[in-house]
Amino acid sequence: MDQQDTKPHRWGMAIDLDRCTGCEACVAACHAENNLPLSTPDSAAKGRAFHWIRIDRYYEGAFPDIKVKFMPVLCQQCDEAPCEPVCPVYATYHNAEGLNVQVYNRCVGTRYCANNCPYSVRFFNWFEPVWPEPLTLQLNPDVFVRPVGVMEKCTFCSQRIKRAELEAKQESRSLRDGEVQPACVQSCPAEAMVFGDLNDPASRVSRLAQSGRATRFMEDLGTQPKVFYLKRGE
Amino acid sequence: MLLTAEFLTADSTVQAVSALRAEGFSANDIELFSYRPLELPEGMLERRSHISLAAVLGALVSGTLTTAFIFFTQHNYPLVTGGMPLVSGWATGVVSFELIMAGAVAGVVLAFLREGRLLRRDGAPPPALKDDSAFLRIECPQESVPRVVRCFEVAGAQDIVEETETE
Amino acid sequence: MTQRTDDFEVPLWRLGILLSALSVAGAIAAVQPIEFPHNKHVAKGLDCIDCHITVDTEAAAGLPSVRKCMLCHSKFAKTGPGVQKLLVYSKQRREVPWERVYMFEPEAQVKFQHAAHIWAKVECKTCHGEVEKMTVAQLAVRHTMGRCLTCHRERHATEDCAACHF
Amino acid sequence: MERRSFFKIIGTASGGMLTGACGNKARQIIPLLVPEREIITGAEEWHPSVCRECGAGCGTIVRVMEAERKTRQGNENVRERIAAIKKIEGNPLDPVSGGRLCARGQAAVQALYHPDRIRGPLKRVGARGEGRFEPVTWDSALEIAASAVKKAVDKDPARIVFLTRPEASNRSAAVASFLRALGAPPASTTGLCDFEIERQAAEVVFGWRGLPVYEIQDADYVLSLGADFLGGWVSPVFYARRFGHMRRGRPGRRGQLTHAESRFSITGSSADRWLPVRPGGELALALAVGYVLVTGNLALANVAAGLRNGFASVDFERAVKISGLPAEQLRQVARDLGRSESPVVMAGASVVQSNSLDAVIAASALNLLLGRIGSKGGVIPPVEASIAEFADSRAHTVNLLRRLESAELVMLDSANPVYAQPASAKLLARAPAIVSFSAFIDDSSAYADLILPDHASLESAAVVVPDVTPDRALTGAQPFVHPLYDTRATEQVLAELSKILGRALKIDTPEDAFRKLFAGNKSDWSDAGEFAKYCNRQGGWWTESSRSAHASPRFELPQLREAEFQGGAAEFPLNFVPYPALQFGDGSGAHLPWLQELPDPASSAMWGLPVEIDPKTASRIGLKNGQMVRMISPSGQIEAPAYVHPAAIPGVVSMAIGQGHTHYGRYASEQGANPLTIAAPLTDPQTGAFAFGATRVRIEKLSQQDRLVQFSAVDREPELHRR
Amino acid sequence: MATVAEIPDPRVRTELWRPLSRAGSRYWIAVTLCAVIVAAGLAAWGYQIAKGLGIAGYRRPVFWAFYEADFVFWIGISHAGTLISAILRLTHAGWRKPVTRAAEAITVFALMIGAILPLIHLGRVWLFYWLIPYPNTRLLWPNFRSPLLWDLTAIFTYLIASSLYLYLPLIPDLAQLATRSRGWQRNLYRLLALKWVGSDRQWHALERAMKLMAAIVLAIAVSVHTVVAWDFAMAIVPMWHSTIFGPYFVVGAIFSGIAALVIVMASLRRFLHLESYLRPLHFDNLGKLLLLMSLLWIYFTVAEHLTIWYGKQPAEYSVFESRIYGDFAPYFWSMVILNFVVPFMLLSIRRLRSIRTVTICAVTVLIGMWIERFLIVVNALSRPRLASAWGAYSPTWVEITITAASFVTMTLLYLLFARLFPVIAVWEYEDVAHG
Repeated sequence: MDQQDTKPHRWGMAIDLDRCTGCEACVAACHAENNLPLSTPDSAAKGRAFHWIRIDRYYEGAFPDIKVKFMPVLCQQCDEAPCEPVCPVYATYHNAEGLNVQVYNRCVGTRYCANNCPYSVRFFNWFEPVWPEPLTLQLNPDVFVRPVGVMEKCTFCSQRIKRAELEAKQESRSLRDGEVQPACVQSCPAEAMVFGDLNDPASRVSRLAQSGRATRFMEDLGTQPKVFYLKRGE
Repeated sequence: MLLTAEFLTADSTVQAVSALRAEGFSANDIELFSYRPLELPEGMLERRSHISLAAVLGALVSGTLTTAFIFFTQHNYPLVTGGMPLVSGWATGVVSFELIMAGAVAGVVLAFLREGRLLRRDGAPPPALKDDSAFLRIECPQESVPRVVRCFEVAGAQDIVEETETE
Repeated sequence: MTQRTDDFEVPLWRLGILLSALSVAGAIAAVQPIEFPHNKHVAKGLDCIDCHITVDTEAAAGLPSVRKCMLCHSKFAKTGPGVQKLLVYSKQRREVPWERVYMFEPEAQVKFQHAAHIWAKVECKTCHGEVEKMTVAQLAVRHTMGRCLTCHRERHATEDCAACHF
Repeated sequence: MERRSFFKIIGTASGGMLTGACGNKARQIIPLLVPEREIITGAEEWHPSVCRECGAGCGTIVRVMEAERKTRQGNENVRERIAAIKKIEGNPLDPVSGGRLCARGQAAVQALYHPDRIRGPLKRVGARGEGRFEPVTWDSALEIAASAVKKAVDKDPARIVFLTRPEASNRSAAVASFLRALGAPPASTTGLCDFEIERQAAEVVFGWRGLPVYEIQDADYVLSLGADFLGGWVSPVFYARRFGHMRRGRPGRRGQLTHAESRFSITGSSADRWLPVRPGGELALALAVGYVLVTGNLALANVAAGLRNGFASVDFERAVKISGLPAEQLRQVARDLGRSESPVVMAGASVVQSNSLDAVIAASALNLLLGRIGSKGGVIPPVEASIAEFADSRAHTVNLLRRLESAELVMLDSANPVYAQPASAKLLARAPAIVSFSAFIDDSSAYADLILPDHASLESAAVVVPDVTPDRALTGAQPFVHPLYDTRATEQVLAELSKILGRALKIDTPEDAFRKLFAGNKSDWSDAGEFAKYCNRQGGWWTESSRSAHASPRFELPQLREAEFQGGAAEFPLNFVPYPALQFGDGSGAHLPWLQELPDPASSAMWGLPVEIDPKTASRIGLKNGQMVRMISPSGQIEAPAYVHPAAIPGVVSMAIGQGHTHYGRYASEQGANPLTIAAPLTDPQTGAFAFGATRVRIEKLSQQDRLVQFSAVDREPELHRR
Repeated sequence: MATVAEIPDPRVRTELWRPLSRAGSRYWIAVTLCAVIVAAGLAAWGYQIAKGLGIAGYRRPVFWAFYEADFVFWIGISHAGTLISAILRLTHAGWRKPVTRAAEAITVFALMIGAILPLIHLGRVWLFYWLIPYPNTRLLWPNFRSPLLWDLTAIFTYLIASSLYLYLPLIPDLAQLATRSRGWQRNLYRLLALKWVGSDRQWHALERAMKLMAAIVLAIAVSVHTVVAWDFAMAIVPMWHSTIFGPYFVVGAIFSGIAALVIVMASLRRFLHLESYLRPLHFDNLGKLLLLMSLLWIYFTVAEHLTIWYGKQPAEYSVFESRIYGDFAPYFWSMVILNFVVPFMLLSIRRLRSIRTVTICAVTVLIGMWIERFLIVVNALSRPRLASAWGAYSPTWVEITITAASFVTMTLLYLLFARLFPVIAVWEYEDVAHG
């Protein structure tokens, strides 16, 4: 049993746009894992649907040789996150493991962080979420149901990271690469998404991050996102 | 001995004051009561005022307090901010500026209240003000009373009242 | 039978506890349906983990089901007022409605990991007081964030908000 | 401090008296039952299961944790700690899902805890199609059902119609034996999304029984002709995984994908080159490519002469005109096919046209030309079923409307004919007796006289032979969650019915199915019982299996012909292409809220599907994105919001199938429009499959305001930069 | 040099103090009406707390809308009071005398309303005390790097400074009033007048204090509205993150402040019959100031929009385009007309500048400035960088009720103030009776 790893993890993700088919299995998996509130036709029309990860479409060219690029967008857990300095109560901050944590019970709901996020990946609980009985039985006990008036966003499934870390600690070993997988990465049929520790150069995500095809979304804003998109095509 | 005289016009008051000053009475023995601020020629009744000093003092005090407060919270008040810096340069600047200004305002107001003796007023009760007249009061030893009375009459005082200080 | 948070409506008196919790309130004796004597059981050689079985594996410490109590109480120690009540519950196949003594407010959204603390060799009494001397468990130690943090600081444990609120 | 306490503070503060911990209001303590089996709070268990949402039969693992449920026992509110399913994920050991799952698989958990699930047997009170029922007990329900079946058997067993899903499982075996016991014809499907055309074509071209397996992960050039394999054709997760591997799985090699479909589908958007073929032009395209292969001697030398002459005699010019693609593009595709090392042609009909069978046959034949049968990266035969009995009992498509006309008794098991072929609604209304085993009151079971509700798929035992699997597979699941309501598994109900009718019926549990498998491999297990336990724990049994890759072509190439369309070109100028949406399939997934609010892969629309129109047609009738339009076809008209799809083929209007249910739970009822209502009731002659793509429509603009709810609509960007 | 000899006729004092003694029935009708609307606003807020922010029109990506626009608007209005009275006091402008107290009163009341609005826009307002750095057992602290907390400190300081700036010159008046009123008003005035006896020492101290306070309040006022502007400028939202937001907001603040002042002066003049005290001269000067600020405002607006139009950065340009050509165009162009074209037409020609026209311009400017704040907040948010997250916002009755209630609260506070305290400082006025 190797001794426990000393260097803290720095979680990151690589999404291979050449593999992504835009089938939105990740969107459904995220709903299943993180107790996202159900939207209704009315609340969706008012722009209040919750999708912590969404697939953006960028069309290039015109019919007949038109192409579309699918772009899964989720919280990029930026190292220089614009949403962190503006929160007046430290409800969102950057923890040692490189995650941009949203502390639900600390948030007072000024929503400044959502304005400042260039990726528009933050969602606000305008109402108390409600699930008609017996759908509440499906709620994941590892994840808190956010009350009304609180901001929420993708957490890289911090509950799965926490559970894996506790298991590794119990067996006093370090986390293996690929042992922790957020719900979206786990469910992606085309295996386009890879999650891992960027501090560990041997991990698959680090190798993909250094590959020639890797770029980062709106990197010029200086947010230093931690999701690497691998270019589509040759 | 306290002498109070009532004057109907601003000029007579000014004449009386200049006469008293000519007689060599010091400025802080003389006090003028009126419903409206009377403009006196320069140096006639100069009142040393420390309000601007108080303002600067207030600003300095609140400035040091704020920075001390910030360093105290930064270093030994163990705050849980998830490793985020508690304070950054610019933000401290803005917040300190505001609190310094608050300190200055506090300084000014406190100095005003103290100098105007608006909170605690000892000594003889002020004369009952009338709408359109001013009262001049002077505190002088017994022997110089006649000289003061003469100055008042020359300036045209209406009625002069003598009181003994009731300590 | 541990968490009954979802049906725990916020009545006025609970709010009173909430406020008095902020003040230095003495130990509030929780009124339990059965006067369970911890001291007697410990005296018999039982250890905490024998009834709270999942304390070293899961986040929740777990409370024994009435079935476990009946393992012994159906064979010996069948007398005594408490045991009679226990038999009633067991016959109706109903769990004993234990009153929660230690609880973080639901709004605090704290995920307390018993297991992690047991692995870190934290004694039960640091947080729950001398339960083996008590009959019914009393609120001996007020679980405030300040107390948790100071202890975490002493032992150089994590201060990451996501450690408890995630 | 919580919001309600804030109000209380204001209340009490104004009341002046904040008393703290006194006035111990008697809190009503709800008793808690002792759970049957030990459930540890916070611990998670993973149980293998199988996903029944579509025919693919992906193996899944299900996360079970503790949850608390309030029920009434007698006259008392009682709480019980039950094992509840929290999430479904792919079973890493299963060759079909490989640990992955599509959106429908993930959302299946909502079907288990759906608020509108039927909670006990129901008897119809209102008129047919109204959907008003009253609860009855199981005994009386079974009595009524038995009498209905007896009456139908006495009259004419041949006129009993049993509609079920196209699946080879222990249930299909039970249904088959039940119908055999009654002397009734075998079960059939609704004819929508059951891929009968692909099966028939494989039979004709290769002589294989079942769907061919395309080894695209080893291919370096894939031409998919009409098969939207990434978007809901046959086995989306299986082919998506292989597509991912084809693209970036092999260091240094990147497979090319060319997709030909009459719509910019998901496969079209992931392809390197999309061939916008005219609706019904797939046959022409296949024959044209075959012609170029043969005449440009790119095909294999030892191709059967009949086949070679067949392709050689194709009228290339006319084929090019019918396909609507430039000739040079067809030649280029043929050249790529000929020159690439391991090409493969995936033939399918996601959108069924009247000539789809011929098109699939011609496209499959291209594989013969290129000699790709059984070779690496080519097409391999379907593995012979692990349990023959299951495979034989698979329901086949037969002309639904003709069968229903003379139906004496209609039995519905997870089939929704009224939605799949709306024309069948009239026939159902006339049917003497209808019994439904559906778990929800959907469009068809609203017509049923009696509903004997089935368990939710996650509550019932299931053993499934997946449609498309590389090795011999049998995926199974033990029930590991207590049924929530007073429902019974359909197999068990059929067994009880047959018992009442005096005919014994043997139902296979997963245990028995795995024991049958044991015969095949005695090697490393001592007895069948232990082997079955192992399979149950694993979630199924999968073995490598070699198989004879010979193909005995005994067919002659179909003639080039255009597809017929209902509606004249003058009065109905636009082609109408309804297509099975990835998230709703044939409409059976519409009742799940997660799928309703899932942004549609094509238009990112939520809670309602738009009709996709190309920018030129839209601007011609002055239509802006999101406005309501009415589509009129010879068979009816529907209204839906318009989505100006930048990549739609001019003159071809497409709409996803899934919305427009009259009854299907609170999330799907009266939501959106069902495109199949205006699809012409044409069927494919040989297979009886519903040719829902063979319709022409006319479009009228309705309202001005934007009624389309899109989550992330990007097509506005081009307008932005025009200025 | 005014001499005490020409004791001004008692009419001046009686007229200025007439509203304090009795209040007509029309006054009470107005007060109750305003109170009803304010109650409606509070009820709407209560309903929003109970139900959640969803009942307002907020959505993703427009997370800030009416309440934040109102907040900037009311903090803007508050600047006119102090700025004008402070500047005029520092420059010894004679004509300021009757204007200062009314202006200071506007400041204090507008600030009160402006300070409540951030509470209304909070998602969980019952936890607002977490924004205040109070020592707590949980060792938690507000994040002073957030512009929202700069707002908190700035508005807190500004509220205290401007209330004191209003209160100090009130003391002499209250001392005189104490002798002339009866009952509870007497006790109130005596309490507030502290130990004022009219000694020249006190006059001298008051004079010195007000001079210094004017300078400090001026500095605070400018800093407050810059900080409010930095709420937006610090964010990297396109068309928020621009360097001229600080001065642009300060100019906007003075501009809308003067307009508010003109409206208040006009209404005081009409309802309290202060025609002889608020003479056309005052309105003429205020009109000139309004024109000056209008020009400054259009200068800043053009500066901002021209640079964005010329640069054509895609992110900024999409917001610009929606503002100039797109769905926000009607608001933008009506704003430009209301804020620049109307004042410029009416005020630049001397002959046209009368009390009526200045008031009309003031009303249009106020409306225009509210639209400007609404545009800045909502337009930039509705077009974030990613086109996939664009979204159109539309208010609901809750926001409209609360915005209306904020205007009516201002009138209600002003009605009560005019009833309790003299709107024009008697001692200040007589000091220059013939100036």
